Order: sequence, then structure tokens, then C-alpha cells
Amino acid sequence: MPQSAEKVLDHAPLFREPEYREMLAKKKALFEGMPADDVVQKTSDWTKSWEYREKNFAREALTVNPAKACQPLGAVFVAAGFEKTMSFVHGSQGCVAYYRSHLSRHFKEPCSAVSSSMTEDAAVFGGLNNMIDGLANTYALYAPKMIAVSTTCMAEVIGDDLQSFILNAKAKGSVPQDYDVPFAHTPAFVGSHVTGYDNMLKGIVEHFWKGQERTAGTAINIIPGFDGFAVGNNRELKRMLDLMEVEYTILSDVADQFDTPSDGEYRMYDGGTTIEAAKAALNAKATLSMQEYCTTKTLDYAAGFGQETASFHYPMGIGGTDDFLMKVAEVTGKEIPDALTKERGRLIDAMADSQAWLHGKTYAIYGDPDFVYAMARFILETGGEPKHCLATNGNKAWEAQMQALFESSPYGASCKAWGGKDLWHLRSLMATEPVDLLIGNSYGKYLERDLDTPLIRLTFPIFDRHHHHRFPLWGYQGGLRLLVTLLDKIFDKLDGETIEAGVTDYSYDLTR
Amino acid sequence: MPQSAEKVLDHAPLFREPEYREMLAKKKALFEGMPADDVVQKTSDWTKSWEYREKNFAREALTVNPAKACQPLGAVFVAAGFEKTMSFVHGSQGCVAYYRSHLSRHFKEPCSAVSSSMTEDAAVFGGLNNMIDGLANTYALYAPKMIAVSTTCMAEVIGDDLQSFILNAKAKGSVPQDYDVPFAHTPAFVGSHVTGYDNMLKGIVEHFWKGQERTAGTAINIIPGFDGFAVGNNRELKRMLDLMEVEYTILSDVADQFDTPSDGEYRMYDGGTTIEAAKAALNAKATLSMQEYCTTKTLDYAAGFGQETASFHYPMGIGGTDDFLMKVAEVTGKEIPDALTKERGRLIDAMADSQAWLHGKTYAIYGDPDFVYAMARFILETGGEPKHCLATNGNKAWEAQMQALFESSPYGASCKAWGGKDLWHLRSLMATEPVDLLIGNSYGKYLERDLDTPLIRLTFPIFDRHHHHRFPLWGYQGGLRLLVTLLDKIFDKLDGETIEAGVTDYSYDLTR
Amino acid sequence: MSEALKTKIADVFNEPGCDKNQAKDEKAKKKGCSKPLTPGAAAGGCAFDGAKIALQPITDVVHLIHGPLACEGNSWDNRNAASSGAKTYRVSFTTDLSELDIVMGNGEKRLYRAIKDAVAAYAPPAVFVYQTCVTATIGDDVEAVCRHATEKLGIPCVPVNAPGFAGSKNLGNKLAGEALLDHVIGTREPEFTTPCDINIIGEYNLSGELWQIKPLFEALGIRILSCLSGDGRYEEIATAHRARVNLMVCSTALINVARKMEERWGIPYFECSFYGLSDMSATLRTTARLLVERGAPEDLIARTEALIAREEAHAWSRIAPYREALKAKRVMLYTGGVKSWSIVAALQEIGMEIVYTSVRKSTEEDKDRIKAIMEDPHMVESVPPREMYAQLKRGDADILLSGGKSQFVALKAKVPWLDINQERHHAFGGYDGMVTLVRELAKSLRNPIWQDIRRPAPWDLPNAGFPFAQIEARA
Amino acid sequence: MSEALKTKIADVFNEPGCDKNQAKDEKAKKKGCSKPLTPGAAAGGCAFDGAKIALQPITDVVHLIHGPLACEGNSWDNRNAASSGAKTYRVSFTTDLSELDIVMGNGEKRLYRAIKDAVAAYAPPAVFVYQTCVTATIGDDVEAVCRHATEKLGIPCVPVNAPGFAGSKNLGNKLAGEALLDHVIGTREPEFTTPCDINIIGEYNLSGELWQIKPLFEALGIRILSCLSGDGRYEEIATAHRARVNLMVCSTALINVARKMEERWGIPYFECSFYGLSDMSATLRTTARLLVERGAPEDLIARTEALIAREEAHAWSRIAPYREALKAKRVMLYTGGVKSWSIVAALQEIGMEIVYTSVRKSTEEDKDRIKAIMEDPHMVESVPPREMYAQLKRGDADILLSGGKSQFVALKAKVPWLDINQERHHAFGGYDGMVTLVRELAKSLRNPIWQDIRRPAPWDLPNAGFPFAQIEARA
Repeated sequence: MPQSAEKVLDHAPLFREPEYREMLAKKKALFEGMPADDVVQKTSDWTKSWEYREKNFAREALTVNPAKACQPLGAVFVAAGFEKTMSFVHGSQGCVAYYRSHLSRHFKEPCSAVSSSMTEDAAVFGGLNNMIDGLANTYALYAPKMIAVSTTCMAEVIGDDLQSFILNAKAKGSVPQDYDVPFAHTPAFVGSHVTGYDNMLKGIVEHFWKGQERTAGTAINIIPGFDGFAVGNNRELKRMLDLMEVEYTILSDVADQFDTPSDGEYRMYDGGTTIEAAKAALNAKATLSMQEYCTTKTLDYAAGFGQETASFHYPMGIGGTDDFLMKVAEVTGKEIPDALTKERGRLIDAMADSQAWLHGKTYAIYGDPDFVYAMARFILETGGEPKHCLATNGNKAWEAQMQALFESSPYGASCKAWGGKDLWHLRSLMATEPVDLLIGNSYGKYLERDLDTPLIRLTFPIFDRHHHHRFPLWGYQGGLRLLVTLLDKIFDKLDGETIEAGVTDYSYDLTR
Repeated sequence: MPQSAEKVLDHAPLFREPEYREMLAKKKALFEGMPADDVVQKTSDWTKSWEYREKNFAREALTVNPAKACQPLGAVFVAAGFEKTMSFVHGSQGCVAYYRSHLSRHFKEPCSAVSSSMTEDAAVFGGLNNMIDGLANTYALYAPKMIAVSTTCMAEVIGDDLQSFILNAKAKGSVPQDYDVPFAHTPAFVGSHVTGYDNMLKGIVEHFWKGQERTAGTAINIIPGFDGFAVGNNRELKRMLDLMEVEYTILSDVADQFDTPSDGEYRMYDGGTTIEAAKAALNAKATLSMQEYCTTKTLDYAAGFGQETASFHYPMGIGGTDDFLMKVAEVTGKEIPDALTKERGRLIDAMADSQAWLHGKTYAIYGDPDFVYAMARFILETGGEPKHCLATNGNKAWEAQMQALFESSPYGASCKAWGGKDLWHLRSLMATEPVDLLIGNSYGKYLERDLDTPLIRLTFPIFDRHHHHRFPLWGYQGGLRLLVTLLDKIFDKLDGETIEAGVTDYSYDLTR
Repeated sequence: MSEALKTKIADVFNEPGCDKNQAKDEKAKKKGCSKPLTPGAAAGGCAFDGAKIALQPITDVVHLIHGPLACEGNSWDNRNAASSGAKTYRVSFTTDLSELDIVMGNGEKRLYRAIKDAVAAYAPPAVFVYQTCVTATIGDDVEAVCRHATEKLGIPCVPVNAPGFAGSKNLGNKLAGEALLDHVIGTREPEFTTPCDINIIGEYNLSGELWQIKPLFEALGIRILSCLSGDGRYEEIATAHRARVNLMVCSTALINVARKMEERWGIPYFECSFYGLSDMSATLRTTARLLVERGAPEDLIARTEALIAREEAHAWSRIAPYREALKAKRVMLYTGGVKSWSIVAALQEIGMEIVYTSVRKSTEEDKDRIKAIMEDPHMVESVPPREMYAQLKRGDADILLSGGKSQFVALKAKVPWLDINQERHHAFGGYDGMVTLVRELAKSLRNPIWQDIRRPAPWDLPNAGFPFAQIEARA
Repeated sequence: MSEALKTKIADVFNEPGCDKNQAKDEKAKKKGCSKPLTPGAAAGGCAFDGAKIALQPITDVVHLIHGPLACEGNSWDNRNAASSGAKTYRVSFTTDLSELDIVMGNGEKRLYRAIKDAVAAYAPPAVFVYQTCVTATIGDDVEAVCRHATEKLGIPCVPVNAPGFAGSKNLGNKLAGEALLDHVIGTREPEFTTPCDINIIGEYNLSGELWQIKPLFEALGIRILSCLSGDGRYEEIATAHRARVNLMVCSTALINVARKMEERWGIPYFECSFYGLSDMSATLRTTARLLVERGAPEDLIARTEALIAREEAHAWSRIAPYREALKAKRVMLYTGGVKSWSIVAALQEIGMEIVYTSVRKSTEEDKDRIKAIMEDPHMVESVPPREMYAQLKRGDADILLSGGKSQFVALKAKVPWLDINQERHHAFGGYDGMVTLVRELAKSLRNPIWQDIRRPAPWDLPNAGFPFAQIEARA
């Protein structure tokens, strides 16, 4: 059978065929409301001026292209990291559809979560009945081992009390009395998905730990935080800890849930922290968090039981990984094995090999606060300048941490952190103070288009590339991948600029 | 200190500044011998015609842009995989400089090899004295544990006999009598680097095995073959075999030699198969070769001792990895662990997620015969068509194997294997029968430029990208990397085609 | 929920154009159109989502979401609705309400300032302001703010009052339609009219499908005066009341708009589809007939027939090579339901068998259509993933056509899948689109990964080909 | 080795322009210029490599390597010599001789056919045919084949008789020069001449360095009639004998060409360098003076001084910001040696200290120059990697400037490194190039990776900061 009888075009090239081009141009030209091309161009140019930047930064009531999501997304994410756990979001049902598709598009895996489907009536009379029916249905339909309850903003505005609702539902027999239903209030109008992660995780450990007696042991807990690269990162984390022969519990491990195989078995749930492990985690010697802003409350809670705690900013690169491993060694008393020392040496070797290509490159970076910190730190390690660092969900404390980081390196002199700003602010920053490369997620592609700055996708969500999250960014191995990702983009760009035969290809070199 | 006082340009953009453009254009215009642009264009167009293709394929005395290297390069590579072994190439000194820089540029690591520095006199009188002095100097200067001797073509043309030369040198005290000096004749005018790999490896095992009695054991030997991704691949190989709890010896393992860390220690030698292991390898139950064309003679030799033997074509993707693991299981009687089954399922899952983007894509592939086979097989697994498959060092037998592969899939119908052809032939093939993507090495970038076909670098040598070889292509994990590499290129291309604001960006989508 | 909104919802539920509604008694009517939601069961989007789906394809206006960041932060720019010009619709605008705003009751003030900021920065022809759960619950009056802003700023501000909890995505579609009826359509006169002006209602130009069929109308001299809302422009839609005929696509979404336009401006409408050769041809035929009835030149009918004959022949010739591969292949169709009957017809045209089709959101009329075209009409309502997995696993179908959410069920069950919903990357509209659909079906069915996905790891085969047992027995 | 080649080599070794040679007695002269090779020690490239380096930058001719695939297969297109036009030089041509060809003595026939194929397919202005070890050993007469082909095909075929075993890379450079002298230079007249025509000899336009200095000459009205061989064209080089002055760059490589051109056509030459501000200025000054001596307008000298003043001032102003960072930094210079004195001067100009400079391939005159400019001239011959590693490891230098082969020694020894040889990606020629060099030096020295590379893993620190011992003791 032939591949095709005649040329059948995908829609990207299809509408560039002459007949379509004409049609589209006509619409543009004829339609009265649409300004002429030169006006459009002029407006576009103006939006890239310093004048516009000032106007843009004067905004206070309007958010344009935000780079953050809401608390319940983080709650759904963290719950997915526990064994056979179903997320139950108390509130209207639409929100959950967003969380599911958001996670599913990024991880290319099905994602389960349900809501209590509150409607108008519930908004007036409270959502107790929805909770009662909802828990019962969830329990019956999806047979989870645990149901983790969080809230959408509607439930928060009307003031539903999860604790009493759940007690009520248990009393009504929705689920057995001793069934695990941890919960957390996660209003979307406070914080962001990283806050929701913290709240839900605290809700879960509180559920298991509250009122228990701690018998301090030697194992440690590690909390990965909200992380689009969790599949690769958590596995790399485990590999490193295994090499160190550390006893550990990962609190919320989504690696297997978001990377199920096609082997003929349908897994609604896969992997995750077991309930037994979550309970036993109380006795850990220490709890370490890979992302400070995902775990403020949870760590405080753990510290209240006498656990040692420490948090990192999404440790990447040499310094980031060093700090993390040192802390693990310090807390557990385990030596760092030669295998890791050798990996470290190899990463440094590779960075030194390639330093001339990275030195002095300038970057804009956006994403969650801990990621941006780590990325900027790695860029500084390569001799690059992370000029614009932006986190829509970053606060003043984060800005101060970033500033301290910048001050630790001569390459940080012209760098600035922007907390609470959105991607439209970033557009102005990049238009007025251009950089060589942009690091962010798929939403950055519009900045790539408008400002002709190559985008490197290194953080959640990534919708327009596949499977990147299956490789780690953490550890020295992850550092190598980071390094190669940056270099590939630099070389691709250089090749692209020098490929024109007879015009620029005097620099289209075989060796770089 | 400021990054720069004023703009200092790298040379790629520098010569595109107006003053330089004018100067370069003037040279082109004024210089009498240079034809006008339209003539150049016409000639260029003509070289892309069917007419030219026929002319081009009628070539028989001229090779243009060959995609192969010579035997001693393979010999130097395989010797580097043995513990503290120095390659000694008997012949003129210039060749060795090429091997060193070739390997060093690809692996971004220093590469040691010496020659006997034959000159005019040696060409007339034979190179015995060069061998005597050379071995003595090598032994003294570099303190190797073993010296592996191969030959350049000059030594072959004058007919130097390595065996007697080495005996002579030992008699003269160049090296101790019991010192290991395996050797192989590796004339460049026969075969290619894969032949040299085979010859030198056979020379080494023969040196250790000849005249020994074999006591069949349970361990197996694995020969990786000449492989630019050896650093990542050999480590992945070992990981898989360790998971299976197989006892094995890798015969020639260059992974550590070509990936030494920067940790303050200078390693002229690192890692590699120990001499004890090479000796003990005689007692293996079986010897498996990852690349048939790298090991024809070596496997025959091993079979002569009663070992089971089997060879693969650089096993990649699902089928390739399946076959390899099944054979290992069959030979050793070990079970394939769940961890690998799960990795397999995950690779299939990822491929299925992305199949719509890969289906029907057409490819040109070139490289060593085993690599091209494996790559074509993987492309067929994705529903793509490996239309032009070319190996300058491929022969008729290889063409037949490729043909059988094509016939095994409905996607192979329009595919053809070209043995003995060069990259200038491939240019004609791609010009007359275009494909979507080109898979090869750095030399492919000229085809990318001339034929506007994106290049994916997946085989030796890669000079213009860094550190790719540190990640595996073998195994299910390597398959995931292969998959992502193809997809990234496809998405990059699509984004590039749809990025023009207001013209093509109606398809510049957030989700792909 | 404001009284105004309650009234509006009641009005929409009472929609006489909706056949589903007509069959109900008064009590049921009051309860509303959408099926009651099951708390604790996975469900689809909300009314807000539905409103955005219906309106976001209007490319040149600012779509401003009034609420906490969540509604927009999780979802902006998540559909591939194509634009031939303005890109404003792809920019995400939200008031990003904080706890303080809510507690202090600052919502309305913040909204007004946000509108002002957006107008200053973008100078759009209009601003669409979307109500959300929180702002509805705390009683922010978006209608009043929009009135005020329109007056003060001199630019139309259109309130879209469809907070999530009001109901389903489908209800949201309709409420969006109401916003257009109340604030946009009829507010402007076209520069000129022709006897062949039409509107298309309920077509969103996903992956450019509107563009696939537009040339067909243009070839016949039929002008698309406006499209609701694919590749739409504000001023264009404002003139929609001057069209001679309304083409109602994907009926359940905006049926209220078509019916009310008939009521207010006497524009006849008919339900149609652009999917499949027969349906596309029927659409062209009916359009021509209705236009002629309303005064278009008589020869339009003959020219339409000629076009249909030519296009169908051309399409069939391109479909032919794939027929063998698709013949008797069993399809499971699980879409939002809106296009079910049309897709069913299309698939049957090329000789495929329909295992079942979902009618989750279909009207009774839709269902009747399906019954009319299928010999043995299997219609299903919502199917939980686990059940669908079981069906696919036991081999009930050769391929699943669905939206992205069921994709992974098919993949885990090792069955080919083709995206038929909003995230698809191919345009399936009109004659060309049918050829594309056929090609994509053939590609999906034939992809070799399905072989790999179906066969277990070779070492898990019953006869794994090497004697583990023996080896172990010997050891 | 053919008699002709032996004579040629003897002739080259006897080069009176080579000061190194002049100092030797007859016996030593006969032994040749290059140091005797040590079998079993790592060594550099061969004569063939040297010939190709010297000639491959001629962009519009076919460079055809006669031999087994090896010589070309391992090495094609391995230098970044830039072209403003033709790209033929980047295509690899070889006869790819097989065992059968060798045994059957088919080499010459095959070569002729290959020339024919290449001419037919490329229509180049000339074909350069390179002899290799094997074809020289089996006695293929490339000169005869080239004569025959030139006659038959009507296109100049130039034999380059420099088989690898003939000697070093440096000898290969000179033999390449002989091929140009014997077969190319003087075979064509330029369309016109000017009193300001010059040739540049020994400049390969790596990374476009020729282009950096060409505008300087053009600004003065000086025409570069030809360059050997950077961005060269065959026909251009054929007219080189009409220049008024030859600029001899990187002296040892092609001194025979400069001297013989003086002998044959009376063209004076002088050795010069484009590296560093002073040397660049001196080169311009001497060129102007010599041209004026030979009849160029007198004002050339004043114009040259004005240009120098302007360019030096501009360069210094751009260098200023880096001075502090580079001041007193210790450089170890390990290049092929050819540019040593020039680079030494350049580095001293910006205040750096030279730890040592290699003079492996330098002439006595080069060494005298170094002695003249360095207070305490440290010159070294070849340094084995292990020794260099030890020097760097103990902190003898702050940075190593060398070719790619020593790169890894520096990196493993944790010392910054800058590429100064043929693989460099920056152009360091002229005034602009000096600014680039300074910038690259500053970048390399300041790169933070050197801190990482120098400090051990934190857990290997003497005071690792956590009490392993105590913990273990307690456990």
C-alpha cells in the first residue's frame, strides 16, 4: 500500500499553499477592524521599548501570562506520590479537569483526580453532602488505599470545614472509620501550586503522625517537591542514595505513577510512598527537602517532632549537588562513595571542556522559585550571566536569596530577580535588555517567537516536547544533561546562523 | 570588571558586519576566475539532478567524502579498551597524529598512541630498527602494562613481519621477554576501521589464548565493537548485565579511558579490561559481539576453542535489545529481571505516546554497517522509512542483510542499502529522492546545508557537539534517548517552520 | 449567584431550540439540561471552561478572567484555535485575585483597574470579562463593572457571566452565546451586504478547519459574514445579524444563539456538519437552497451541485488507496458527543464498522440521526476508563477515536488511538479534511508500535524459546 | 622515493633563506632540517599533512589524495580555513586505493581516471594531486600522471610530491611551496598591476584572520595580489610573481617560496606577523616603506602612520578594561612555535608574564627575536604531556596557550587553557584580533569552572565539615 496517493499535507504546511495564503491575506486586508501591517509592526515595536516597559511594570491590577498555577494542582501532584492514593478536590468540578489535563499533557500519562462537584446549591448551603456522596463514590469507583482531600477556592470562600466534613462523611459510612482521608485547605487565591504541595503534604504527614510518639531512628526522609522532572529526578535521587547506602523514605514519590509501562496491565496507581513508610517516616533522623518553597510548613511540622530538617533549592549542578550530598553525609554519617566522586569529576571535566562556549552567555530564567535559584546557580558555574530571573510565585524573601546568590559571583553583577512578575513583564525585560538564551517551559515559546531568543525547556509544564522529564536534572549525571542541553542549543543556534551557503557558511565548521 | 568595553564579536557574526560583507563580496565579484552567482547556482542545481546522480554513480576511480576511516584507527580504539595499554603503530608517524586527534576531538579526552616513526630509510631497508627502538622508548616513556602493535600501510607495502620483529626486539631487550606485545597487521588499503578493530582484538586474544587449554566456565565475554558512544553504551551494558546477575568480561572496554574525571589526578590510562580478565576470557561459556562487522575473525577464533558465539548489529530499540537480552538469558540461563521488563514497557509506552509524530517520516542514514542496520531497524519500529541506508564500509553481504530487514516491514518497501558508496553519492540520493531527516555524524552537516535536511548526530565522529557520547543509545534506556533525539529534531523543525509571526504561526502551538 | 444569572440559566434551560429540553416536563426543565454531576467521579470541565472555549477563538479582543489566578493559570492557551491575524486571544489576562482582595471586597475595583490597564496596553476593540466561582460567590457584579468601564473607557466591555459552579461546559457554551446576543451581535452594521451572506455558528477553527471549508463557500460566491467564533473578530461578529442564513455546527453548544437570531432578525438556521463527504455536501446543498429561497441567484444551486460533484470525486480518488486498509476495521468513537452522528456517517462511508459511539452530550435529535444511519446503533453514555480499558483489552475495537483524556487508556490497552478532539494536530474539515482523517486512521492502524505494544516481552512468551526450566533443573 | 623527490628534498634542506640551515655543516645539512624522529614517542604530523595544510586553503581547486583511503578518510576538512567563495576545498577527494590496485600496480591508471572524474564533475580551475606513503613506496609517478592529465584534459594538474614518510609537517609545507613554484606561480599574468601590489605568504585565513587584516591594507590602497594560501584562488596565485613585495608570515613554513620568488622575479620579502599591536604596526610600516622604495607614492608612509596611530589608539581603548585582570598573569605558551615571538610580544604588551615559550619549530632567528623581547627568555623544546602536567599542577602558570592536543593536559591539571592553534574559533589577527585575544584570555582566566576544578570534592577536604570519625566512633 502506498504511503499516500498524492501529497497530503499536515496543517502546518497546508495553509501555506498559495490558495490558502491568499484567502488568509484577504481576510486580514478586507476586514475593517484590523489595522494595517505597518501599524501592527509599529505597535509591536512600541511594546518592546523602554517606555512600554515602564508602563508595563506600573501594572498592578492585571496579570498577563502568569507563570504559576494554583494550590490544588500542587496538592494533586503530591498526593499522586503516595501508594494508591486518589486526590479528591472539594469544590466545583471544572478545576479538577484542568489539573488532570495539565499533568497528563506534561507527563504523557493518564492522571486521576476527582472533585466533589459542588454546584450553586452547595455554594449556598455548604458542600457537606457533596463530601459525603463524593467520598463514597470515590471509594467505590476507584478503590484507592487512601483519599487525599484538598479544596478549590469556592469551597474556601464559603468556608467549608474539611475536618468536620470528613468526620461527618465517615459517620455516614462513606468510607470506613479507620480509612485514611488526610486533608488540606488549599485556596487558590493564596500562594501557588508550591504552597498547595506543602499544605497537602503537611496534611498527609499530620494525618499519620499526629499524636504518635517518635522513636528517633537512623533513616532520613526526603521530599522532592513539585517537579516536572520528577520521573528522572526521583530515580536519580534514589540511585545516589543507594550508592551511599543510606536508609531513606521519599515522601511523595511520583516517579512510577507518572511513568507506567505499556505491558498489558492497566495501572490506575503505580509506585509511590507506602502508607507504612509514611507512618514510619515519623521516626526518621531528619527530613530533607529538595525545594524550600514547597515545604516550609511541612518541615516546621517535622521539626516539631524533633527531627533535623534542611531544605535545598532544587539542587542542580556541582555546588547544588555537593551541598545536598554533604548534608546527607552529615546527617547519616555515611561516606560519599568513590563512584559519586568520579561522577563529580567527570561533570567538572565536561564543563571545563566546553567552558569557552558557555562563558559570558546571558540568560533569562523563569519558573518556580527553587528551580530558578538552582538554574541561576548552575549558569553562574558555567561563567554565564542569569540576567533576568523571574518567578511569578516568588516573594521578597526569594528575591533576597537570589540577590545573595548573584553577589557570590562576579557574573551576578548585572543580574536581577523579579518576584511576583509575569511573563509579560519578562517580555519587556527581554525586549529592552536582550539575552542570548531563555530557560523556562513551553509557555516560553511565545517569548522565543517575539524576541528571537532560543528557548530551552527545563521546567514544568512541557507540552510541546515529549519525554524530557524521563531524564534527570539532579545530581552530577543530571548536571551533564543540563550542560549538554545548553550546549546543544548554543551549537544549534550557531549552525543555524552560519548555514547559509555562500553567505555565512565560512563559519559553518566541522569542529566546534 | 565589565564583560566587555564595547561589543566584541565572535568571528561568526563578525564577518557579517557591513564593512566585511562588502570586502568579501568584492573579492567574489572582482576575481576573474570565479563564476557569477547565477552560474554557481545553476551548477549547484545541476548537481542535484537525476542526470548528475547517474553520472555520480558511474564514478569508479574516485571517492568523494568517504564515511569510513582506516584499520589502524580501529586497532588504536580497541587497544585503548585494555588496562594500561599503549597503541604502537608500526609505520610512518603522521598517521598516528590523525588517530589521536580524531578520537580526542570526538571524546573530548586526551588520546595516546605512538608510532615507530618510519622514514625513507626504513621504507627501503625495513623497519626492524624502528620497532626495536620504538618499543624500548614506549616502554620507558609511558610505562604501559601492554603494548599493542598495529601497522600503517607503508609497513604493509614493504612487507614488515611483526611477529619476527617483536621477537627480535625482545631479544634485543627493548622490552622484557615475558612482556605482553600482541600485534596485528592492519593495512589501511583493506577494509576499514571496523576491520582493524577485529584484527587487533583477535591479535590480543590470540596473544593470551594461543596454546592455552580452555576450561569452559559460566561467564560470558562481550565485545562492544568500534563505537563512538562507547562511554554511555558500555556503562549501560554493564548496568543491564549486572541487573541480570550475569558474570561477564567486556573485551575492550574504553568507557573509562575516554571519560576520565577532572579530579587532580592525571590518568594516561584509566579503566579497561585487565590482562587477567583477558586471559581468563578463554574459559568463557560464550562470546557475544555487539557488532558483527567488528568481530568476524575474533568470533571465529573464539569458536575454534569451543566457545558459543553470536553477534548482533549494534542492538538498539525494542527488537534489538530484546534479541540481545534473550541471547544473554539463553546462554547464561539467567532470568531477565522485572526491572528490565518494566524499562521495556516504558520505552514502548513512550513510543506509542509519540507515534503520530514519527509515523511515515523518511530518513537517510549513514555510518558503519552495524550502526546503520540498528538505526534502520529502530526507524522501522517507529513507523518511519529508512529510505537511503549507506555504509562506505558496507559490502554485498551487508546489503543483503539490510534488504532482508526492509522486507520484514511494510515500511521497508521503498528503502535501499548502499554499500561502498560515499557521502557524495548520498548527496545525489537525497537531492533526487528527498527525505525528512538525516542520521549520521558531524560530516553530515554539509548535506544538511546543501539539501536543507535536518541532521541528527548519532554516530562517530561527532566533532561539533559536545558530550553526546556520554549517554547510552543501547538498551531500553538508550532507546528512550534515541526516541527523544528524533522527536526533538522533528519538533524543533516544526517550530522553526511555524514561528514567523503573522505568517506561519497559526500552527505555532503550545501543545504538540 | 446573581438573580440575573439565575434568570439567564433558566432561560437557557428553557431553550425551545433544544429538542432534548422539549421532551422534558416542567420540573425536569427547571432542573436543567446537563446531567446531574456525580461527586467523587471524574468529570469534565465547568461552565467557565465552556464559555472560554466558545469565545476565546475571537482573536482580537482581550479575554480577561476575573478571579484568582487558578482558573487562568492552569489553562491559558490550551487549544489550537488558529488565527489569520490578531494574536491577542493567546495572551492570558487575569485579575489574579488574592485573599486580601476577597476579604476586603476589592474585587470589583481591581477588575475595573485591570480592564483599564488592558485597554491602555492593548487598545483592543473590546474586552470580554469572565466571571468565576469565587467572584460570583462573593457577589462581584461583573455586569455593572463592565457597564461602567464601557462608559468610562469608550470601549465595549462584555460580561461573560458563566462561573464554573453554574454547571457544565455545555451550559457555559450557551451562556457565552447569551453574552454575544446581549452585548455584541447587532451592535454594528456591515459596510455592505450580499444576498449570499451567511454566519457559521459553533465552529472554532481548531487546527484551521474553518479555513478548509471557507474556500468551498467562496468558490460559490457565498460570503461568511461572521463565524462564531473561529478566527473571529469583534466587529465582524457585531454585524452577524445581517446574514441571510445561519449554519449551526455542533448543535448543542450554541443552539440558543441560532434560535434567538431567528427570533430577533428572522435568520433561518439549520444544523449541519463539515465532517465526512456526504455531510459536507449536504451542508453546501442546504445552504444554497436556503439562500436561494431568501433571494440569492437561482443558479447557485446548479453551481453548488457542480462543485460537490467535482470535490467528491477528487476526494474519493484520494481516499481509494486507503480503503482496503480501513475496510471493516472496528472503531470505537468516544468524543464529547457533539460530532458523533457526523463522524459516524463519515466513518461508515469509508467502510469502517462502528463498535459504539458515545452520546454523552448528544441531543435526542442527534441520537435519532445516529439511529437513522447505523444499522445496529450502539450508543453509550459515559464510560469509565477502567471499563473502556477492559473493552479495548479484550479486543472489542481496532482503534479508538477520542479526546486526549482517553488516549492513555487506549495506549495502556495496546490499541491504536486517534485524536478527534480539540487537541488534534490535523484539520479534518470538508473534503480535504476527510482525506486527512482517512490517512491518519490508516497511519494509526498500521503503525508498527502496535505490534510491539501487543506482544509481551519475548521472555514472557509461553514458549520463550529458551529452556529456563531445564537449565534450572540441571543447575 | 623517486630521485626527483630526493633532489627536491635536498634542495629544500639547503634553503639559504633558512637561517637554521645556514648554521649547519654540510653533513648536518644533508641530514635535513627537521629533528630526527624518536620511534615510540608521540609525534606530530607528516609531510603529507604539512603539504595539505599549506595548500588546502586554496578554495577553488580539487585536492585529490592519491593513496589508500586512510590519509584522507581520517582527516578531511579538519581545519577552519575560511572561504569567501568556492567551497571545493572542503570536499574530500581520494583514489581510495585497494589492495588489488596495489598488487596489480593499477595506481597510476586509477589516479588518471580519478582526475578525469573529478574534472568532469567539478570543472575546477586546477587539480592538486597529493602523493602518499603507499603510492610513493610502490613507485607511482604522480608527476608523470599529472603531466599526462594536464595535456589530455586541458586543465592544470599539479603534483604535490610530499609523501608522509618524507619527513615532518614542516618539510611538507616547503614541498607544497615547491609545487606552487614549479607549477603555478608565474603561469599567468594579472589583468593589471599597481605599484602597491603585495603577496602574503604563509597565512591560511584560519577563522578568517586574513579578513581581519585585509581592510587595513585596502584602507591604504595596498592590493593583496595573492595570498598563499588563505582564501586563495588558483588563478590568483598564478599571478603572484607580479607583486612588488612579499610579506612572509610564519616564516619557517614557506620561506623557500619567498626566497625563490626574490631570486626569480626580484620581489623583496620580509618576515612579519599580524599578531599583537606592535608587530601589526611594524608589518604595515615595513610594507609601506618597501613599496615606496619600489615606486609607490611617497605619501603612503604618512598615511600608514596615521592609520597605525588611529588603530592602535582604538585597540588600546578597548583593551583597557581587561588590563587589570591580565596584569602579571603567567602564561605558558606552547604552540607549533611558528608564532612564538609574535605572540610573546603581544602578551607582554598587555602586561602578562611569559613562563616559557616553546621553540620546537622556531628558527634561530625566531629565537633571537624572543631573546630580544623577553627579559629572561625561557625557551623550551618539546615538552611531554606528563611533564607539562606536572608543571601546571604545581602552579607554574595561570594559563596555557596551546593547540588542541595539550588542551586536556591543562584541563586535567586544572589550569585555564586557550586555543591558539588551527582549531581556534576566534580570529586573533590585526588590531581587532588582539582585542579578541585579550578578551578571550580574560574570559578563560576568569571562568568560574576553574574554581570548581581546583577545589576537591568538599568531602575530600581536610576538614570536611562533618564529623565522620565521631559518628563512626559513636556507632
